[in-house]
Amino acid sequence: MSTLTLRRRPLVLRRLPGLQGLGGFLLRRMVSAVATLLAITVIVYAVFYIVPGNVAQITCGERCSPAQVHQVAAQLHLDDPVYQRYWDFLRGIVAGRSFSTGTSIEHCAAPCLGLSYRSDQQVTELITAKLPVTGSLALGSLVIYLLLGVGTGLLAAWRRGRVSERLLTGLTLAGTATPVFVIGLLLMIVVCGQLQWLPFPQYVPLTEDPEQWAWNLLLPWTSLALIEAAKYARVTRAAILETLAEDHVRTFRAYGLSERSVLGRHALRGALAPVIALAANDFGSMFGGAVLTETLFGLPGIGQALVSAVNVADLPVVVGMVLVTGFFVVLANLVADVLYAVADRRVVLV
Amino acid sequence: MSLVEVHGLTVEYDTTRAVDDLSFSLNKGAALGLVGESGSGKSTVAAALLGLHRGTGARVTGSLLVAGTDVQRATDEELRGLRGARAAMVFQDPLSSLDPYYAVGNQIAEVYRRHTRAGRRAARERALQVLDQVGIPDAARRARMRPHEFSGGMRQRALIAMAMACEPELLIADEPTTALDVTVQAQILDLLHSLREDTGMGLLLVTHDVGVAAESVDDVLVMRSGRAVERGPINTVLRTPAESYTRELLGAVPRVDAPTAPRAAITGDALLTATGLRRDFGRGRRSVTAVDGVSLTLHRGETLGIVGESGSGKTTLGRMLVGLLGPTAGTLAHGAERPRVQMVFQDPVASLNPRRSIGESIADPLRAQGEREGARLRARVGDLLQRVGLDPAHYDRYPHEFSGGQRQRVGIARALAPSPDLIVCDEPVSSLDVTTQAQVIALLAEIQQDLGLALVFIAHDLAVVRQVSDRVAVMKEGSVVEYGTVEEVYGAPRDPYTQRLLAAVPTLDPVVATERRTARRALTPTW
Amino acid sequence: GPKDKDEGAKGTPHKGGTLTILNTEAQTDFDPARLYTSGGGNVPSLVFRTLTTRNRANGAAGSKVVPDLATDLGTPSKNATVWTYTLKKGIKYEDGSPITSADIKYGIERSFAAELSGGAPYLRDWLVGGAGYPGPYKDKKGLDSIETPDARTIVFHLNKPEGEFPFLATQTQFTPVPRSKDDGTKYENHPLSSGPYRVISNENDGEHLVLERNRYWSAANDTQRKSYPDRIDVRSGLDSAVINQRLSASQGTDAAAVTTDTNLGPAELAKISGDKSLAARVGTGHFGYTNYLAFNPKVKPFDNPKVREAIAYAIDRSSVINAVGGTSLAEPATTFLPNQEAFGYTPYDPFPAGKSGNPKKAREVLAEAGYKHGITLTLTHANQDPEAGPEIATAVQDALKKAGITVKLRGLEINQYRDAYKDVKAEPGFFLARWGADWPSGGPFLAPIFDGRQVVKDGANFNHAQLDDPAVNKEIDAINKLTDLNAAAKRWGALDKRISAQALDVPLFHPVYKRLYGKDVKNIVISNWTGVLDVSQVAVK
Amino acid sequence: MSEALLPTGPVADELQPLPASGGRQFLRRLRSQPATLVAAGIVVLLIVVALAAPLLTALEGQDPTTYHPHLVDSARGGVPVGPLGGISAEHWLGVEPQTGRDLFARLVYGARVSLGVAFAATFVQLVIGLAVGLGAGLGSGWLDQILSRITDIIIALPLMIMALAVLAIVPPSFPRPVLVAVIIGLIAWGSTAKIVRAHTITLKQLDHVAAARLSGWNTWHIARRELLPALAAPVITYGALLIPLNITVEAALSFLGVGVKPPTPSWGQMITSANVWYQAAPQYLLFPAGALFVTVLSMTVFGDGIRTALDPRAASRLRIGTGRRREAKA
Ligand SMILES: Nc1ncnc2c1ncn2[C@@H]1O[C@H](COP(=O)(O)OP(=O)(O)OP(=O)(O)O)[C@@H](O)[C@H]1O
Ligand SMILES: Nc1ncnc2c1ncn2[C@@H]1O[C@H](COP(=O)(O)OP(=O)(O)OP(=O)(O)O)[C@@H](O)[C@H]1O
Ligand SMILES: [Mg+2]
Ligand SMILES: [Mg+2]
Repeated sequence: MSTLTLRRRPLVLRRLPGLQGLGGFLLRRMVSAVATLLAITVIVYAVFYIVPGNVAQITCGERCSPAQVHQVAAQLHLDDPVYQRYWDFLRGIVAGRSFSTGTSIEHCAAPCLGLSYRSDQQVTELITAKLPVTGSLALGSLVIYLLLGVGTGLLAAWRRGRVSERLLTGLTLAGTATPVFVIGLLLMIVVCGQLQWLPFPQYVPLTEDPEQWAWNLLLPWTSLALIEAAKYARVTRAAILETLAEDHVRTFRAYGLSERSVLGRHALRGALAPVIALAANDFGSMFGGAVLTETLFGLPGIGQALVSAVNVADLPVVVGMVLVTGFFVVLANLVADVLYAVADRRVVLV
Repeated sequence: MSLVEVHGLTVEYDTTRAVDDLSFSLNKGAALGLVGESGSGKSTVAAALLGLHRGTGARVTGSLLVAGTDVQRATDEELRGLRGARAAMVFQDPLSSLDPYYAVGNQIAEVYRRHTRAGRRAARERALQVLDQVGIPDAARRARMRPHEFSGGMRQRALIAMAMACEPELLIADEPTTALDVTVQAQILDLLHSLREDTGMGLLLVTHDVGVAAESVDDVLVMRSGRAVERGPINTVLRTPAESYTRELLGAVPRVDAPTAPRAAITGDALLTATGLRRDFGRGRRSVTAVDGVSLTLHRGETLGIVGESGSGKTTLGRMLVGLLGPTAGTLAHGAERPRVQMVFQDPVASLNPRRSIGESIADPLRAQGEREGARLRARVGDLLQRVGLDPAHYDRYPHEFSGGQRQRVGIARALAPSPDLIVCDEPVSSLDVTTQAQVIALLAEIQQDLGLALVFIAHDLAVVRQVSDRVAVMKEGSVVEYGTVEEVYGAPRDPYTQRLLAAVPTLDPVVATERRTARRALTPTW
Repeated sequence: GPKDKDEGAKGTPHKGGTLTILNTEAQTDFDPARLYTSGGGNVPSLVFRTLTTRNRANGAAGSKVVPDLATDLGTPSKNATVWTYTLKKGIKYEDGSPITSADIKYGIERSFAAELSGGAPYLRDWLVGGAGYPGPYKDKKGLDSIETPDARTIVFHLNKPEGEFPFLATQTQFTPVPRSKDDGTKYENHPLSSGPYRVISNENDGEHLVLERNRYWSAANDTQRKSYPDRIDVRSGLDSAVINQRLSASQGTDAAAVTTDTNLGPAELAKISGDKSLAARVGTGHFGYTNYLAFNPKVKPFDNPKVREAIAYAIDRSSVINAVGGTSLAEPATTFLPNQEAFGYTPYDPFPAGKSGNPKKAREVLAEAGYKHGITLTLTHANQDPEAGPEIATAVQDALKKAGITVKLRGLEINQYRDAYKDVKAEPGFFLARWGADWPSGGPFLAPIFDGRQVVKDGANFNHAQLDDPAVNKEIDAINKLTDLNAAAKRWGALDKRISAQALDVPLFHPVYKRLYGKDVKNIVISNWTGVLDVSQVAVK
Repeated sequence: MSEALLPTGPVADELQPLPASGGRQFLRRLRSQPATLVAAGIVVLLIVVALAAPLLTALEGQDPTTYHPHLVDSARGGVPVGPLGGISAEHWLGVEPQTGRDLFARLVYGARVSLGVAFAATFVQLVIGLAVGLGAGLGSGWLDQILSRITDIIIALPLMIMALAVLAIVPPSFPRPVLVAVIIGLIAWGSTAKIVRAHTITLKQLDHVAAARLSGWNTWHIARRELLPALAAPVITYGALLIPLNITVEAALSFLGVGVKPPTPSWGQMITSANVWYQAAPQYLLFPAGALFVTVLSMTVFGDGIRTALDPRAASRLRIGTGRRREAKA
């Protein structure tokens, strides 16, 4: 740009009147979120309807007679046409449903996601039981990988171009490049088995014993964090470098601020918005995504339950859980957008 | 003793020598203007004064003495002590020069605390004080706002406030008004003037706009390619320039008061008639009416100038005229035949596809019309290139190999390619240097003469519009507030807004500038 | 396994402490009606007592059936179609109320309810009127074929002679359930205990189960269960590698931990074999189980017995055994019946393949079958299943290659695999299969696989060969009449040998169970019935 | 993230449209980053190794499926006989426990599958993401709405679960590596679409696109001639970052038992089964895990490098700052 002076003008910024439209934005997003979730249930219902696996036979046991299998199928309403079953499912969410336990009638209050074919438990109860586990896992690892990732990113931005930065980048990438079941198992063997620093993870509810809760989850958190941190380090570093290239950073340098406060106060602040958005996104998807970690560490969370429900073709559980995880992803995306706008007030929500 | 003493300053970036053996000095309390074309090294000099090149890979030689600090030899810590405290800088772009994430008051306080041992509260008070000083009304409330809640002019005031916070001996202002509208520009220049009167600080004003310098400084230094061309008191340099380059530069500056060549009366028939054009953006509470009830008629062979400040709806109107935007309300009628319309875009960088050779870009509309034959296309594009003063052999070159002015010519050639009846030029010269600007304007006039097409010439610069137009429409907040021939609008403006605009245009005569400054105070509110 | 009989016997067992059980699979459906166990199961047997039970003894002695709630193994009628049992005196539930024969009858009846499906098929097949009975929720009248003339007597009327009825009576369906306490599908959360432990909590369908001592259980009328620990904590959902890691580290509560479902894998075995102290904490057991290659002779070219024989000659058992973990985790099988006396094991090898296959002989036989230049076959297996998975399939593939048999693998998702091989219409011609005993006897081993009357046309079929040989059917009936189990065993062995001549399957191996236990665990008992350490016997103090 | 979902949203902020400068500057900037060049070299080497797998194994004289029962100790769980997991002149990297299959052969054949699956999956993701993102960015209000909602749905569906389901539906005769690639591609294109849409919306506001419209071209032509070339850069860059991610996704699917099927080796599958052998036969885990690590590392460095080289501000960025010692180079 050596031969021209760009007359830049406040075009974009003038178009952004801030957060005033939050209510309308939320309303619109709610509607689209409901539509998205509805579509998800249809897809999951359809897909898992086609998936092979004779639920009645699995439930009844492998050596049940055809007649018994038939009875079980009737009991589980498997003989109803799909649309009927889907309709009942939807109605259950809005109005609740009733089920027979054999000796009495059990009411499953709205929002009722149905009963598990396998365990006769209400899917909503099942989810409420598992959600704290997955939530704890997601939340704790979020904190660790944010600290780890943003810290590394900041350090990498500071030491950009030097050997120490390359080393840091390599180290975080080592985490990304190793599947969680390898990192997790090795960590467990070393930290719990040989060094005996931590107990072998076992879920203890937060409400029961906060200290044990954290102590037991520390390892799963760390394993997940090691895998995620690299991404955050990269985003943070890129965003900081981006901000460093911006004019306002030049202003503060020209006003005598030290490199440290420029980086720590101004550049980092500018990098936070994308990091927050990414974190909210990951937080959401972790509700449906931490299958491997949960399996490895024996944490009875949503991911693990979902995989085993898929294995036994337990449709109500699968649909219910995908719905809930989808809900969290959608919610997290929404929160991400709002946070993004809060972090960077220049952004308007549309 | 002088405030700034520069000797043999040379700054080299890895491939370019931006400043070449430059020497000058500035006395305490004096004001020096640094003028020159884009790329002449003005900003580089300004940055060098604060040692901002340190550690960036640029090679700086020569001696620099600023407010008692030897910038070349100072330690990093000493340098930081100079920056912002004894010598403060105001940057060109007020929009991006403040941190968007922190309240304006806090940013000023942060700088103040960096240089004084002031406590949090004292720093905040100082911030309010300087904000008040630069004329921000209701400073206590505004100080808590973030930059994006400020208008452009207010932001520039805030930046000046930040500069004033530590009562520097030297203020370096690098194009402080380039990004602002004329009326706001006038206010900022007035502010700088009064601050200087009040505090007695020295001012180094960097600008490519000679008019701006004329309004604000005592001495001027004209630069070209990193070297000083001419230096002297502003009156002398402007009235009797010693160097031919300075004369050239001054000659190219369009003036609102210069005599214009008489233009032929409009004879053509009506091409387009717009009635009650209106365009809204967005929905609901946040909707903006960019253009509101504009009616005008375009005749074959005439030039309609559209002026107005940023955001007044000029581009939106232009885009509606060519059909890139549909109007929300109103009609656009044409004569018997639908006129062929084209557009020359404001930004010569974005208006050409960087991945295609300029020849292909120019041939694009022809291809769209169904012309596929390679040789014929090439010949026609060659003609067009020649027409706009480029070498036909440049067909296969890419946009980045051209200067801004050349790119704008390519844009004009592309607009001409399908032989349009009307070309809407959206700020075709606002990003160009005065010299290039003059060339492009001449080119457009010539083409219009030869081909007899209608032009809509959009600009924020009143002088430029006056030079090229037959008729002028002045826009404000989406509406046309004044519409008439050049003589009517410029000679006897009826609308107070037009009057204000005209009063804000910088003049090249420092004496007139002073008079106008007084007049402005009567005409406008404080800001 | 008797060789490591006295490993866990170091130190005398004492009462007290908490036994932790670390498992992969949750103890789902903890309802006696819904459980499908062999001999009453391991954890279930701590809570549910049955009419009879397995003998809690090491090795072969553990294959015997012994009385539990009943005073003896039952009195059969002359042709073994009516079985009468008398309950012991003073047996009580966890709430102190007495256990009656009516409760046992009700417990069996409710296992017929569709809501409580899951158990073994024998009651349905054997009891008079069992096939059509919908359970007590739909049919309040109950099953006439079970009589309870008084509170301590219960009489079963069977369709046909069944000399092995005492074995059946070990299954959890014979657990007493008082009608007043039955709340259908919810019963599993708090089943009424008749055993030494009662359920304190059952989280998420058996994911975490806590058992504590049942005050009303008395060792005086239960000779089998030891009940040393005060408390038993069953945790599941753990990765198998993690379980073994925890057991070998044996720290904290893991020192008093065992697993009831996780074997040592080959890698762990390789590591443990070099560590004396760890090796001392491995329990080895044999369960009546056979992994084999199954044929469907209705599918070409498996209709040709020579093709099947060629495969039997070509098979390389040592590489198959390596695939499942080597010689310490599996023993080569040439007989369909498990290599245990209780099953009537009679050694034979109709198509000797040696340790690593006899490709030469296989080629000859194949040539006789008309495939001089080799043949291409498809082997169906499950995608993820340690016993019918790709590991074994590829080993088979590699072995048959040497005999000129090209094997294409067709891996199915586990549900698809199960659906396919049990459906006579979709049954593949050649696939991996396995069979385990519901109790240690030839009956439940051979009958479902080779009894012509058990070919199920529109449901789950296990008679892969769809064999309907009148002679075989007749012999099965004849043996079922015997109430002398030793005599029966001999004839099951002979029948096995006779069927094997038809090459309807190729036995591959009998698995061996190796399991680690924590360093504080004492009194290790591993019977041949279950092949795994019996949690009712262990002590942690 | 290797766990389940691919990065979404803000990654877009990392990417910039191709600068106006041509390929020459790009190459110059690329060349000025030695790390990127080394990474590129490794990537090329990996591809060559994968392509030349039959050749390499022929050189070694082994193949990836033949069992060598005598090379493993059956009594000790099938641990390879000999030091270092049976490394010898015949078996360059030793043999696999339990089967005795040649590890080197499995590793290089595994590279084929792992890289092939990752490349193909990335390709599918990019193609769908491009189509949907372009459609949403360019289309009228309702088309944008529909496509954006579909994108939301895709992002909200748990990858692993859908993969489990779809893999169970498709007949087993369908070639598994292709299937795995297609499934990853089909389920995980959401983030690509979002990025492409964002870029398209920015790009379509550029004046040269408006100029094309004024010239009379239709939307399709504009998408093809004006937008696609500009999108190529961010998309390729993003793709370079997706590839390593997809390798780990395949590994994760293998862990759940739905990756490619034996005896076809893949790194993911090897790592999964080697996971427990870390003590008894460490080289069994080390080689595939090391290969995966090197691949991911070099792919990421390479992707980052491309991005930096494509970013016109990268060059000027080096010039900003008051860092003392560092002297920037061109
Ligand atoms: N960071 C840099 N790296 C390389 N070259 C640079 C850099 N900054 C400026 N230049 C070059 O140095 C020369 C002088 O630039 P400078 O910004 O000082 O000009 P200017 O007179 O302020 O122009 P303008 O009016 O456009 O602001 C130009 O050729 C420019 O391209
Ligand atoms: N695409 C759009 N969406 C929303 N608002 C818009 C859009 N385009 C223009 N506006 C708004 O319409 C008004 C007029 O804009 P327009 O670009 O026409 O002004 P202008 O006079 O050309 O300004 P400038 O001199 O800065 O180019 C402004 O308030 C602007 O924010
Ligand atoms: Mg400048
Ligand atoms: Mg405009």
